[in-house]
Amino acid sequence: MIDVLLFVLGSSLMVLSAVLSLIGAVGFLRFRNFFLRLHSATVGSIGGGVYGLVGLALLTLSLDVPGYLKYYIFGVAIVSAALVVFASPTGSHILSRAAYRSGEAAPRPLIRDKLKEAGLE
Amino acid sequence: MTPVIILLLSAFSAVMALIATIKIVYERDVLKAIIISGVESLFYSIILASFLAPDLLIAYIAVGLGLNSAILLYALRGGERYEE
Amino acid sequence: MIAEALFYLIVFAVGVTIGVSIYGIIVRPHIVKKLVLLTILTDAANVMAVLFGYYLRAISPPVYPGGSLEDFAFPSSAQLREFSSISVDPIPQVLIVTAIVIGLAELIFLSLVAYNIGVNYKTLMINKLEVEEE
Amino acid sequence: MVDPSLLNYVLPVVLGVYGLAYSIYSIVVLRGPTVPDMVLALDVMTVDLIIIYLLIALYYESPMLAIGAIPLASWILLLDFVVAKYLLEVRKK
Repeated sequence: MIDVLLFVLGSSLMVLSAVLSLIGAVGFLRFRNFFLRLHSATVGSIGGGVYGLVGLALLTLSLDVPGYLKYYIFGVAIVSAALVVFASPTGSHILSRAAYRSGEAAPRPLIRDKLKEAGLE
Repeated sequence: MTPVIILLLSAFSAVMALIATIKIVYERDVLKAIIISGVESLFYSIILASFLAPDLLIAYIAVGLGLNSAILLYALRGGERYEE
Repeated sequence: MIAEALFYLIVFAVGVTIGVSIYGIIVRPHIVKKLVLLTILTDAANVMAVLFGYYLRAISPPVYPGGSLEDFAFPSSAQLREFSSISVDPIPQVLIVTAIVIGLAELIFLSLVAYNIGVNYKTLMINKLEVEEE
Repeated sequence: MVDPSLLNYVLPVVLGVYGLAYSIYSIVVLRGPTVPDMVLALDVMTVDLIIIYLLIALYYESPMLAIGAIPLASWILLLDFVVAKYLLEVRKK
């Protein structure tokens, strides 16, 4: 009984995560600025990656396959999800800080720059 | 028999790797060329995964994605960035 | 039918990539771009060697499956022959594992040479390098 | 225990949608106007590629193909760090 529940939960998480990944990809095409594209990158990496990895782990745990295949893929998916949760926001933060300070990507529709007023540029 | 959808994905990866190589040859900014070479290693790693080479995949990911880009950026730090 | 057509498309694309990267190494003047195209040439040659050892009927990597002791640890000759009919050829993969590491060492040496050229001569373009006459 | 043949209804749909997202990200990486855009799209593309590896390993039912996901997940941070350091150092010079 619990296996059917795990299978349904895992497959619905995977379909939700695939749709979120597609939404993030379309957002990369439609936004016009680097600092706006950071939002769709968050949707694509956390919503499209971590939810899918957790769903894949739950789905694999409920199958009727040999144990070394099942637990191997379960462990790899959980460890990868933990690494992505740690690494992806850190990388985005480092990259946006460097892009602002080096003037590589300027925030184009800019009304008031409080970082420059505070002398933190 | 190999499933058709995996062959379709790897054929797309091979064609995109060809397009990326042509773009690298005619790109003036060398920093962009280094980043596109990182993408190219991602395309080749999906070909290796779908053609059943797991031991090669581990060595190629550790070398091709991370270390090559870091070493080439260290070499670029000595001179100019744009190519005339 | 469609699987064979896709396989030949992949072989053709990787072969054209090798040709384009050799053209780029000869033509472009920047040293770091020459190094980038050299790594692409190495990778494409490795993938081409993997494609040579692949069969379309294969469904298993060339690793004999482990598991329970009495079934898999001491396989008989018939079991090994049956396994080799569904797996790919392991010889090109064994050769390429050494080729990747040798390529990394070669790239480290060449990039150190390029860094020292850029620091001493203030440029990385080959057509602007000038040796001072004594 | 659930019958593994039920996977034939789930896996092609999920793999097709992830492949579509992967192709859109690769177009963004090749076209993107500035350098940080390309690096950001490369990060998200790496996260998608981890799931595609695990789905391929589940297709072939071979656990050896799944081990490539862990080095790929731990190298996400490196390219961001190196490119950011290069940009800040060139500005200071």
